[in-house]
Amino acid sequence: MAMTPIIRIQREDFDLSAEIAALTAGRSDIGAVVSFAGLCRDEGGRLKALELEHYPGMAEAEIARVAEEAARRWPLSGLVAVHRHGLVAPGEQIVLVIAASAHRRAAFEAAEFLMDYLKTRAPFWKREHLVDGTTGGWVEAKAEDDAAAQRWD
Amino acid sequence: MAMTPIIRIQREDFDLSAEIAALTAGRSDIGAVVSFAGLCRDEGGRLKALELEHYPGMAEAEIARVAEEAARRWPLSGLVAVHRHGLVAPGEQIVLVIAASAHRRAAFEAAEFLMDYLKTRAPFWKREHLVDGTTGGWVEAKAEDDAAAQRWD
Amino acid sequence: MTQAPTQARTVKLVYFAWVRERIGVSEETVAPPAGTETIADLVRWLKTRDEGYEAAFENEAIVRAAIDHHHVKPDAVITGAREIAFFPPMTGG
Amino acid sequence: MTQAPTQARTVKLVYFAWVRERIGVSEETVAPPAGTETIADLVRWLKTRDEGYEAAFENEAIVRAAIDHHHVKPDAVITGAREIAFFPPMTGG
Repeated sequence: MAMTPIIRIQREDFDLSAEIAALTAGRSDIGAVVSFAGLCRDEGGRLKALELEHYPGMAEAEIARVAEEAARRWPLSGLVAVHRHGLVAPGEQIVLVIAASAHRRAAFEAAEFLMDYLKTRAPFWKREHLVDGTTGGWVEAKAEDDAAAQRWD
Repeated sequence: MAMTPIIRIQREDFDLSAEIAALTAGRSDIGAVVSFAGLCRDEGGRLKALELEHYPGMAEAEIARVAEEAARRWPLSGLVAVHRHGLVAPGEQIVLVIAASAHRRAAFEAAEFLMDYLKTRAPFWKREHLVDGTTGGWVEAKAEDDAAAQRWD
Repeated sequence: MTQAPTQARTVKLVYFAWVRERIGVSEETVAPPAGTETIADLVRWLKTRDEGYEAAFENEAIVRAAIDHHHVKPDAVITGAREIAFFPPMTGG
Repeated sequence: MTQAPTQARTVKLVYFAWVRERIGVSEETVAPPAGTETIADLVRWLKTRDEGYEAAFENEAIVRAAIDHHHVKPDAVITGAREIAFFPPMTGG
């Protein structure tokens, strides 16, 4: 596998165009670039921010394992996964996945696979901070996310 | 359907980040933005450029019909389709699709649906211009593209 | 009583990609003979015009048609059409 | 012959999200008793320590574990582990 996935856990925001440019610069064998950006919703005006806790070290390692699995399954030219931690306000970006390939199907599938697995396997936890000034509860895991990940088994 | 798809056929390149920003600006109900960028490959160094011919009027109308169908099938917050015509060099962008939704599954599926249908229904034709200075043939339609579109029937 | 003069029905045709190249023009207005009801009828008549049309519609099954910017099948009725297009399978995206 | 002194086996534990909140610390080094072979054994022992642990592992089936940054099941053997983590189901992405 010549392709080395780019994986970062960071507090700062990310720039989708810059990440894609880094992936495709100087190449003319890439036919398809699929990106996913996960944004913070305000949940109908209830939410002031999401707090993202993560397990440093394991977060990177687990995403790297998922990325390697994606690279084994699909012929990819490039793969990026960036996940923020700390406080994220509604409208802001939380997570980014980019998959590049010669053909679109591989890029779409790899990006969706990476997101489904990242949701259920990467050690991140969300807590809600509410507009009324209180700290809400920890977001509960969704059965539909487990089901989404199991599609790929 | 409050959502109005943005559809453009143009000779100029497009800016993915600007398109996403226009879609998400001032909103906090969007949780997922999936983008697809189709790039021109050099086909192992053989290709100097792709020439894209289209049917003005029908191209816009057909993509609009596909976009409306996507909006009927998935709860979308926004949809963008931009397709270039004219000469495109290897490494350059040809087509862009963006789908935004509250949840990632809808955004992924709508973007892939739009691309699959755009490939088989939008009146565009590619011709190869070769590095050796000759004009190659018209690109032949692929059975796999028809199969991809038929998945959604 | 005098018979109303037969008004030749005309329609604009547009061609794309290798269909356009084989026919040699990108658009034209034609007056198909009476009895030309469907896309298939129109193609049959066009093929009699010269060898360019014959080459373009050599494999009729592969050439696609649109009436007024909508994809149609060979049995589509052309009555009332303002613009009929013929083109190869699409390869955009 | 003298018997070798029993060296207490110690392991670093780390906790996240509401598991961390209920236990009250984010990490600690503990010396589980002899016979603590698996994650399930370790959880059983931790629950005896105080009501914070008991609350954290109230529903054992829901708490996830990792050994040295790898997800593991309750029957995973902890021998040789440098760092064991406990946390709720993940909600990133």
